[in-house]
Amino acid sequence: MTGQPVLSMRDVHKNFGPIEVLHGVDLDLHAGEVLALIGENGAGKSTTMKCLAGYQPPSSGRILLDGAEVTFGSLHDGEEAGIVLIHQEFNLAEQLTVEQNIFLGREVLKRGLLDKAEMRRRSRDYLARVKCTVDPDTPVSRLSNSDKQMVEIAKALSRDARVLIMDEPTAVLTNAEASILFDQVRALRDAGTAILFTSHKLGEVKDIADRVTIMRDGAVVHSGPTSEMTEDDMATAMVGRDVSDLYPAKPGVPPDAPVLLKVEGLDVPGFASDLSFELRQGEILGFAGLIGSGRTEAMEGLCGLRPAQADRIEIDGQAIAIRSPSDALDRGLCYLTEDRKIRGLLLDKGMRVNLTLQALEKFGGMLIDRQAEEAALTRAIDEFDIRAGRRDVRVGNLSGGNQQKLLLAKVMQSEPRILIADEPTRGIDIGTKQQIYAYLRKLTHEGLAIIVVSSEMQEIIGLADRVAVMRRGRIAGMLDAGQITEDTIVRHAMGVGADTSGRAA
Amino acid sequence: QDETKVIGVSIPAATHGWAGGMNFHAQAAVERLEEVYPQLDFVLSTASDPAQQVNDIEDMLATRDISALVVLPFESEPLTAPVQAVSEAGAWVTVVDRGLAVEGIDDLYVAGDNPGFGRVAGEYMAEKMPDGGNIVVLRGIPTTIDNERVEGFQAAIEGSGIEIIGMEHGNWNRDESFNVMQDFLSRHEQIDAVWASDDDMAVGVLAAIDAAGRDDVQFVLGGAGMKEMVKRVMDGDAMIPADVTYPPSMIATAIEMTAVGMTSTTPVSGTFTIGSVLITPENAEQFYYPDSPF
Amino acid sequence: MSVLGPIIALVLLVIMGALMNPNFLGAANITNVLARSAFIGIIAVGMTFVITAGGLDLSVGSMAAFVAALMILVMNAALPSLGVGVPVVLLGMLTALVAGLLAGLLNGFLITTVRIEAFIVTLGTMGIYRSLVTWLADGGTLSLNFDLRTFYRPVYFDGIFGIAWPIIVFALVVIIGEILMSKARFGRRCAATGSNEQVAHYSNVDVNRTRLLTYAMLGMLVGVATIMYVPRLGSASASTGVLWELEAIAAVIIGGTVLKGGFGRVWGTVIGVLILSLIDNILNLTDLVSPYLNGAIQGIIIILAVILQREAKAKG
Amino acid sequence: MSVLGPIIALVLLVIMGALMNPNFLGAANITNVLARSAFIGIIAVGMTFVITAGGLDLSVGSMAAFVAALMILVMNAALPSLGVGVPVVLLGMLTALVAGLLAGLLNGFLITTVRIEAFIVTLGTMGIYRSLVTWLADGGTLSLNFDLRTFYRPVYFDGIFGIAWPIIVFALVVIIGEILMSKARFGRRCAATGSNEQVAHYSNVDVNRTRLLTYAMLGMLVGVATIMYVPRLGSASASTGVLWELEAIAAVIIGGTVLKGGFGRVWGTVIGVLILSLIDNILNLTDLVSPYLNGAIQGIIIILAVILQREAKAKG
Ligand SMILES: Nc1ncnc2c1ncn2[C@@H]1O[C@H](COP(=O)(O)OP(=O)(O)OP(=O)(O)O)[C@@H](O)[C@H]1O
Ligand SMILES: Nc1ncnc2c1ncn2[C@@H]1O[C@H](COP(=O)(O)OP(=O)(O)OP(=O)(O)O)[C@@H](O)[C@H]1O
Ligand SMILES: [Mg+2]
Ligand SMILES: [Mg+2]
Repeated sequence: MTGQPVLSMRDVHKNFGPIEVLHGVDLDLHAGEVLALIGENGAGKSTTMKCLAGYQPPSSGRILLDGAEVTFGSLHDGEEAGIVLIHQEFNLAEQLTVEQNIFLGREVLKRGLLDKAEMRRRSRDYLARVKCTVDPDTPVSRLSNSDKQMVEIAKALSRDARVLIMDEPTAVLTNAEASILFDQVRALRDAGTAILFTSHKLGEVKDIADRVTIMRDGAVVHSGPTSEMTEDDMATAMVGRDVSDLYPAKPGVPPDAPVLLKVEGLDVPGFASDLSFELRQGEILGFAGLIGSGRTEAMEGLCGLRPAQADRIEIDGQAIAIRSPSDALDRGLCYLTEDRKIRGLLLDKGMRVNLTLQALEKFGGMLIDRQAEEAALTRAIDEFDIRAGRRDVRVGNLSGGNQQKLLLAKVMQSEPRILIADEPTRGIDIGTKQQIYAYLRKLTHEGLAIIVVSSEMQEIIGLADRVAVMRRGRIAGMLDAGQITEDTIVRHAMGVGADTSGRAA
Repeated sequence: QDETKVIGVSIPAATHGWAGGMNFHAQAAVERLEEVYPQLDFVLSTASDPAQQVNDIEDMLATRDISALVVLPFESEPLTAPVQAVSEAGAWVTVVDRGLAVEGIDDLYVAGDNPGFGRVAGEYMAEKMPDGGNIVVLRGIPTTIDNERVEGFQAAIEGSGIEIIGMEHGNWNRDESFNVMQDFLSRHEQIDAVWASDDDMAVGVLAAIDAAGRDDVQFVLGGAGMKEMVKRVMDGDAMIPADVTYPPSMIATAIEMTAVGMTSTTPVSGTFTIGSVLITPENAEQFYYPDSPF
Repeated sequence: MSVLGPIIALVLLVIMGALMNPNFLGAANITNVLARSAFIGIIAVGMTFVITAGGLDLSVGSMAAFVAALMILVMNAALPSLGVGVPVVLLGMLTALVAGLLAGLLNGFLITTVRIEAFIVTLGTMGIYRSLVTWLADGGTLSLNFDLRTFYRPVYFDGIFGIAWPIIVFALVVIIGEILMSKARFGRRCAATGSNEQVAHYSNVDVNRTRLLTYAMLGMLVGVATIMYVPRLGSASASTGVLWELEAIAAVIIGGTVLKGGFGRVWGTVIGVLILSLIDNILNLTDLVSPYLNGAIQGIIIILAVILQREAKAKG
Repeated sequence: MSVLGPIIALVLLVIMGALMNPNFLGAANITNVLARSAFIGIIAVGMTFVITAGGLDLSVGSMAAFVAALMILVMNAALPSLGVGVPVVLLGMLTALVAGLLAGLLNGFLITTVRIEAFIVTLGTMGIYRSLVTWLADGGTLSLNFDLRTFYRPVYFDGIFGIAWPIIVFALVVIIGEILMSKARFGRRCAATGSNEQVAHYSNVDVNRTRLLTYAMLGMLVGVATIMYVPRLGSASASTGVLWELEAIAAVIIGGTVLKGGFGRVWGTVIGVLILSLIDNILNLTDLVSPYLNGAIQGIIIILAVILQREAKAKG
């Protein structure tokens, strides 16, 4: 690597109250280079990035821009210096439109008034660069998560950054979308932009990053060229142990296992229609499909979270009607949302309140048994390895992955017999992923039945006993154990019959 | 005369006891007169602030073609110009209670006497407490009316040895007067009498005195002639030995005179002052209207 | 939000009062202030739940007037058949509770089921109740039959162990409210609803039901407040309860509840109510300033009380 | 939020009015209604920005009274030296604008810099201005010198091309407001601030400055409204502008702006204001009901107007 770094940090410490989360971090970003920052959940990656971009002042240490020390008095200074950060959590104003968000804070004017036509045109351009087709006039609240992420990226592109920092940009993207993003990243890199990103998908890191920096517990433990490390090396360096066998063994579901859930003709108006499937005790059924294929809405409809009808729904062989989430919960049917920030957690509250909210009946009678709650929290922290600085931390201040673990713990409080987990490992580090997969498999041994909705192909393949592939709101194929391969899944998802080999229409 | 004439009546809304009584009398008069004079139509509107009253009057002029307006101005100043406009449009104008800021707009003025109201009350106090004493005063909503009354009262007790040891706004409201009186009682060891300046406020004051179990207060003087208070005067209640009139029925008088003016050739213009008189056990009977809501 | 803030403001006010007037700390004055805080206080406890769950209710003042009017009408009407005695008073109390409950349910229904902005619904019902009272009272004042009033009076003025009934009832409402808010499921669900409606929905909280319950509860507490209010002066008119809604909301917010919902505390509200009552009381006990300026002093103290909270928070 | 909703409600009201009274659509009545809507309307335009940016202002009514009082005092005081004429009127207008601006800045400062809840700040200043007016007027009414009033009157009652001045000014304010809201940077930044303060901050929007500006602008518009108001009534008292704040907020929300911030539309507010004015006007056109029930009719129509929006939205 040649020349002096564009942006670097030296011996940066960061405290939140009495707790220090960064212990002297050094980092260098070079022009025309992609640096990956990886590490376990809560290692301090997001915090490092925020310090670099001027969103949070370091408690001590120096930030150097072109070799000269800078103190970012405000975000504006960071932006002026050409540093752009895409946050791990969405940073879009929900009520505003896509175009309004992209140009927020730097609107284009013509004769003192907004030049909406121009901004719309440019929004469309930026979106086109990431192959996103949403209309710039759509309010962001109506976008799917992946579209939101693409809008974030378009927004960052519009900034013409010298330094582009992306905090887990691909967590909500499919592989296809991620590769579109990486095309842009390469183009930017070749144009001389310095790029820093994090990801828990080590394959991507291997693919795109020139160098990799590994953090553990708020300190850098390794830094070097990507070419010198395998994915397993990275995982081992992050977690401190070997994680090569990521997925647990599939023992297979006995054919006489009782059917726990039977769905016939489920319709979720506008999103999914005519879904029928069965779920057996001890089974993990994967739901694959492209983003926007309606998996989430179908599951929400099934669990009474949004309007839906069905010809017949049976649990334990008994026909039931599910009109509200509590109808579902009463039967032991529980849904883990894919969207932890908007639908999953009360970010202003603490962990205890979040943990027990869904299953309050289980904690005391009319009055809540505080002791039982605390005990449950202790258990959850232990079982799901939630790393929070303090027990009473505001959940919004937890690291993204730890929020996800808390969400999982929260759902498990209601002791479901049928668990529908939508993108259960979004933002989770590889070590914890392994634990969560093992945990899900353990649940099936205990007699649960599980549906896993996931956009991560490897996860579906590695975990599921059977796979339903959805396309445009319908089940396009149901794959048995022997048929689960990347190829068949993709073909069903794209609308190409499993036995033909033509291209997608 | 075969043509129907419209008489507009614009009064403040019933936001306190006296205004409530006035509203009642206005409606009763309108109902009664509509029967008596089939050729008359009435428009009654109530306003909760001066600006709204101006709106009402504008609407009457623009859409109801009123031939006469009976108005009890919320405040004199803001209503002067709009009422003048009505008069200039050729309609008959009757002003009630509060005079306008400019002379000569009204064809008929049925006047209450606010300074007189305070004076009568003050004179009674002075007479009842020849050796002077400590009194507290509850004032109404801060308005010119209230100022005139209080000034009249203060002028009348001047030199009588009566000292006002506390004065707060009870805003012509029972609850607020109750609170204010409770606090006056906590604050002052010896209160000889209370000028509540209004019968609604007197109700609150009496309840507070009662609850405190204090016997230093010899009497409470209200005002306006609320039927319950008149009754107590009539019955010789020592706490309410007298009352001062300020009859809300003056609005009815005004409406009726206007109606007569509209339908006959009887001359009704001029100024009729409805003075404030002292109600005592001797004359209470003639002020007692058990059917009125006030 | 600081725990100490509102308490400090309250203590400062008490000290100020005590310095200005020796009778301030007398039993009589304390009883007066507490008893008259009871109406707004009871209502403000209900308002705490409504606001915590992300709602608002502007109609409580006129609702109180309306409930009081109904109560008086019913009691007067039943008097000939029931005679002066406990039954007629109980009937009146029942009327107040049921009327309050229904009025609260109406607000809640329009807000949760018809889905109209709470501000608009309660602004509307505020106008409706207020003018119904004027109409019921024919513009004047509705008064309880005199004998009945004498019989009912002790409910405001008497008490047990020297503590007046309104204070006892207020204390009970506060204790139950505090438990509901901080220890019971209901409070948790209110806070979740106000904090993030979607998350609450996905966490099996029946958001509409929770909101509806807060309005119903507030309505019923308006009924309770009215039960205490009517025996005091035995009357109701269009001027009853004017601006109670603003006072109640102000008390809730001074107490540290967040106006946009998601966090509420009942004990804070109580302190807010006491602060507001004490300001009035102190202003009446002294004549520092022209009474015309009372409103200004109130305004300044309210703002200062909240600044004090911020400071205490910044330090604490 | 539907585009058609509030318009439908308005059209229905107009049809109702026209059916009830033939003079309803006459030039005189239309001029009256529009001209008197101007005060609340001008204020409500400013309120739209405040609410869109996530704020609230309860003080505008008493601020208007206070500004009017100051304006009258200044003009009366300057009269002897300046004489009746344009200079004195201009001085008065300047006073109103400056006083309004300062009052707005004070609110904004306390809210954005001292960081006190907007509800509390403006409740406080509401009390403060209201009682300052009472004090300035010595409990009574402050009146503009009579000659001066005659000279100033045309500012309310005359106009050009047969359109009254208040209507012209109102229209200008609305046009500028609409452009600011939907075509200028400022409107976007208000919406972003109200939608998600943190996102706005991260996107380089100076959240505090944006908020402060909305309050300052509202204050100045209160000044503008007062300039139109004083020539109409020529006086100010404690009862000037009572409840204007509620009316302005109601108009904003009826017009489709979201009370919790993030979305606002100025033209909607105009329709809201007109709906509210028309309700009053129509109640005066007929005598369908006892005037005691006016408030109830108003309340019902406000709720219905908003329900209508929901329905139109559900369909559209
Ligand atoms: N504002 C804050 N207040 C208190 N603690 C914080 C705050 N922000 C972050 N933390 C703590 O700092 C630690 C590091 O968090 P950070 O978000 O940097 O982790 P991360 O490496 O990005 O993890 P993940 O992979 O889960 O996103 C965590 O323990 C987190 O709880
Ligand atoms: N709140 C919403 N309002 C309107 N449309 C929405 C909303 N949320 C999502 N959609 C749209 O619904 C469609 C399906 O949503 P979604 O992307 O969640 O499906 P999915 O199959 O679950 O995919 P994934 O879970 O991988 O994102 C998408 O076209 C999306 O744009
Ligand atoms: Mg992170
Ligand atoms: Mg999904």
